[in-house]
Amino acid sequence: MTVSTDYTAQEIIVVAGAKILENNKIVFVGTGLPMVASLLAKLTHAPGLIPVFEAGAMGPPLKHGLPISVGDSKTGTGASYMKGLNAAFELTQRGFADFGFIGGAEVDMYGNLNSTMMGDYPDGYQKPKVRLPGSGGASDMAASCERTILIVPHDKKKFNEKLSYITSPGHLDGTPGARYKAGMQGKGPYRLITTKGIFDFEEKTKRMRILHTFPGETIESIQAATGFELLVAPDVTQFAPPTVEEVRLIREEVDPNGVFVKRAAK
Amino acid sequence: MTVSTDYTAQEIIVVAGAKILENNKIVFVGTGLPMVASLLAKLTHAPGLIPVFEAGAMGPPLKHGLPISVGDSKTGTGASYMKGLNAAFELTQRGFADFGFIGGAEVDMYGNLNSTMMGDYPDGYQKPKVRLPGSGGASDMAASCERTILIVPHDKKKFNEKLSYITSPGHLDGTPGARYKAGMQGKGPYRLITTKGIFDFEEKTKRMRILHTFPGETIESIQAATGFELLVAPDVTQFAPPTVEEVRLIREEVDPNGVFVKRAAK
Amino acid sequence: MTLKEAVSRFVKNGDNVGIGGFVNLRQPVATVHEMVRQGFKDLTLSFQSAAMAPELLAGAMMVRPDHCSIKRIELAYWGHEAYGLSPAWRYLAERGMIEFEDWSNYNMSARFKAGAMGLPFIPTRGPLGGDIKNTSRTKVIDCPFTGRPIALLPASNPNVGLIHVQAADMYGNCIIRGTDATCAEIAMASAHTIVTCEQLLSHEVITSNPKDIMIPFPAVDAVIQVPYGAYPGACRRHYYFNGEHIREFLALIAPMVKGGSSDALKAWYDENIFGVENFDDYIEKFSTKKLLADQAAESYHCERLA
Amino acid sequence: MTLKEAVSRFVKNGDNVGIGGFVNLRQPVATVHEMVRQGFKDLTLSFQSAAMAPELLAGAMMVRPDHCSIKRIELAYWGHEAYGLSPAWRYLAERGMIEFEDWSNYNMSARFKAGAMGLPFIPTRGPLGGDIKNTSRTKVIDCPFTGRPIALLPASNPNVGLIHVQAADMYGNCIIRGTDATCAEIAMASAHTIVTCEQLLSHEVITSNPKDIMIPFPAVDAVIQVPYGAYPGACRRHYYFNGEHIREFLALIAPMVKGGSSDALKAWYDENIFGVENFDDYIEKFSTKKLLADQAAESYHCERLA
Repeated sequence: MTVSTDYTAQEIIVVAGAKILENNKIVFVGTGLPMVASLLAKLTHAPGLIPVFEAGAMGPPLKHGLPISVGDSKTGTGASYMKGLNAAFELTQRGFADFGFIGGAEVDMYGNLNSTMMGDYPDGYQKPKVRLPGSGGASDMAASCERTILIVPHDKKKFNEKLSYITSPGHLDGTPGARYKAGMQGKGPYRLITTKGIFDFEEKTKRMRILHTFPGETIESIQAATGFELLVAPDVTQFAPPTVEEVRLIREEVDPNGVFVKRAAK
Repeated sequence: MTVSTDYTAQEIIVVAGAKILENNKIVFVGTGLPMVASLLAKLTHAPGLIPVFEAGAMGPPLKHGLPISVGDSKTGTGASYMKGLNAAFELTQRGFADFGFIGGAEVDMYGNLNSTMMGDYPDGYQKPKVRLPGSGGASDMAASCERTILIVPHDKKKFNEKLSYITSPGHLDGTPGARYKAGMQGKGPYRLITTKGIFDFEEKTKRMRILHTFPGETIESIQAATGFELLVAPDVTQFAPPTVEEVRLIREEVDPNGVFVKRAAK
Repeated sequence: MTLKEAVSRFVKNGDNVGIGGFVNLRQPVATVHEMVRQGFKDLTLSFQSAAMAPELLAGAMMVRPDHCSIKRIELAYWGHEAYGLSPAWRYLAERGMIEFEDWSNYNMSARFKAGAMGLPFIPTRGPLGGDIKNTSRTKVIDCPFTGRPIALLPASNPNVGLIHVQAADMYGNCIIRGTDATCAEIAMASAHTIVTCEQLLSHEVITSNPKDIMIPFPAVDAVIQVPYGAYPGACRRHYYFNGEHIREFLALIAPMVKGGSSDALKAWYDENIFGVENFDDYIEKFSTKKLLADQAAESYHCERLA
Repeated sequence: MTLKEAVSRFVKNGDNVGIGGFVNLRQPVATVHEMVRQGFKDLTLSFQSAAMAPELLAGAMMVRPDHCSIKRIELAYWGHEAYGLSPAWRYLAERGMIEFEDWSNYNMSARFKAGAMGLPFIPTRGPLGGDIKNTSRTKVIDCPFTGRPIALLPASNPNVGLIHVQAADMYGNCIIRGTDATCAEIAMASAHTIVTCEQLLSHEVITSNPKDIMIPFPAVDAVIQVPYGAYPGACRRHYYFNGEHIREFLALIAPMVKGGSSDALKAWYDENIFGVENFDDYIEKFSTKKLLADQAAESYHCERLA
């Protein structure tokens, strides 16, 4: 398969996200790039992937294309279930979601995410430096899905030792059983996809670990763009660049209007 | 209106029950005679009565006649809401039911009802002398409806100082605010209809009080059939016997098959 | 998968069995017949209001205790409304042959709902005031927000849920007509769920109006088409109660409450359950006239073209 | 009752207002326009994820603080998904102009559900682990059944709920197509509920399939037919998002986050809300071609004959 030479940072994230998803699994899909990645997965190796959208729909075939919103009418047509938010989250809290696919504006080494505020916490909570949209359903997915897949654009200012606010808990402080002790369910962050590579969380310490570098990046370049010390997997490999066909699918079939994947060339 | 001369004990209960119901109110209807009384009310003075059946239906026109069960398909046709048991009881717990209409096998002077067991409680709970069907939804109606209407056939063995088991709480021990203190909602038992008369619960003491005697009964005859001391309202009147038309409605339109109202003449 | 295989695979001795439907509406009668045929030991039954399903299981225990036994019941109501009390309930309870835990309809429905929601408990007001809170595992706490008493009920998560619905696809997406009763909650709460349905249809038809789907496929382990699967109980859009048959069955058990013989009841089980291969053979014993009359009654008051 | 009368009667200064829909789906846009026209003081807004409804209310506060003011927001998410962040949210929050309490989508939905159920609180797992439990009124307790931590969230019972639905009858029985979002819960939880609907139909039609009714009449105080009442948001079976218009409106607010002028935004309110009599006049400003295109887009992916 021919390798693409003009894929964008968002496009490689989407391809990586799609590849991590497994066929016939239930994935609770957050808005934005997770929706794009899930649709790409359905069109490629995982036609039986079962997306859940927090507004209520489970398992739509998505044959009318990419939803603009997780409450989009496109998520409803042909769905196997469609009640409302409570039903979607109850199903997740019950343990039916294999994956949760979420983003955040800031991440720490244990995969905790912030999508609430930047600034001085707790004193400045009511007058943040930058007010972000808020949790949406991300913190619920974080607390109840079996495994979560995180997407955060790689940027030293966003990869911090200490978050301004923990919106969506990951491995908390990394101590053994921390999630269980806090009352949560599921194994927590499974993979993190950034603009520079793919990461997992090392079994014992639950610390972020480089697994694959994206083309053009090295362990060193990634560490240099990260505000804490990264672990390095014993067998770090380069993630294959998207193929021409994958990029075509994204641009022509998955997100032809550039709703979430911007059109600017890399 | 001509007075009936051959009405039965069940028929006067049904007429009394119907008359207590008010037009355009929401009544949570237990199985059996409450269903018959509610349908009679709808066919006479309360066409806008809104029955709720615990299996899920609210506000059906009941134009196909008397349901055999509160889960009967007849309750569903034309209903304004029909989810399931949780939805019906949540609506009640939220405070939407003006009346709850329930029966029991045993009652005390505070309108507490037993429909669980006869025998030695608590020691004999797991091996009762007579095992009754159980609460069904009665205890939920008792805890959450604004006012409850009780039906208990009058019998000295069923009107006791102390119940074998309190299934559906009424005014508890009659102390001021007892229901509120226990965490319940609503004003509790409003009327009791028996085979001998109609009773309310005196404002201060919450004790059962004779309000109307049925034809052929006196305050004395009723007291004699009751296992505790009854209060007597200052203006006890005789309840008018059912009219020929009311009895005809019951026998020909409301319960033509004698599902709940037995056909034996008085 | 056949119903025989589903019961053999998913119902184990000692299981807590959640029973769907409400009184004699959409009770999982066919599945219960199959359980009796295969035998069961030490079951716990969990339901809000049930009728023929526990009656058939308990009746089997009364005639063949070596083959069928119930250990415990968590319930709100066991009876048949217009068709009378449950004689099997009286028989077993008054002889101290089973443990039981009384709840209300809302209590049991809310307990299944807590289980369906993945929660360990749910608050309700229902059991406050009376004795249910004293004879059950209810915990009454002072609400941390209002200071007033509120009851916490433990979730019910049966090992297996038994549900009968109008229509489903092969994946287990279920459409329920008329009241849902507490079927979706039981299916979601249970570790396994066996669904019988009147109609098994294509995924495309079942999902043509997604909001009609009351139980989604991840909650279901086996789907078997069994027409009349809730009979002699009722099933909206399909058939109304066969009250005569229910009364006749109860009349076989009733004498045993007062010490009468089990012969007639035993003969019923031998003829209708042990003596047949499957539920279709049992339905075959009814006259077509009667089956059509019960369909006609339902279609009359359901007011819907087939 | 007109929408003008309903807003005047049921929305009071200082009220906690529950907002239905989800992000830009079925937001009560027409009702919000009317609220802005009439003015409001010291509102608390409660919602899970909302977009145009709070944006229009907040924008009004930014241009006419004397006429419109929000005091507090209880929310999970305020933004427009594909159409971008909410500039009004940033403007008000970063300047410390309003109080707020962060929750998650499930937290807020569950809080409305508790309110709808008549309960003072509901347990959930959602806020455990992170900071939401620290900045909200969440109480974490040890579950009395399992011993593990569980969060209790206080019920939300707004003074008035604002809901837009596809169809209703004059009594307030509402049919919702596509996701219910959390609309039924908000309607049931609120002391009063104002419903706007695309279609106002006879009671007989609305109740022809009772299971389609998602909000029953006792939960509703006013029903007003307002076609396009959620526009430029989407409404299943009726119209898809008008993203262009949403983006244009956000672009008028965005410069103010960085201290820019309010003139353009003020002009928008003067033209589209203060300068018109009612929502129909606002919809009249859109070209028929665009309205029909948004209908066509919805009917294409909704796959249903009108």
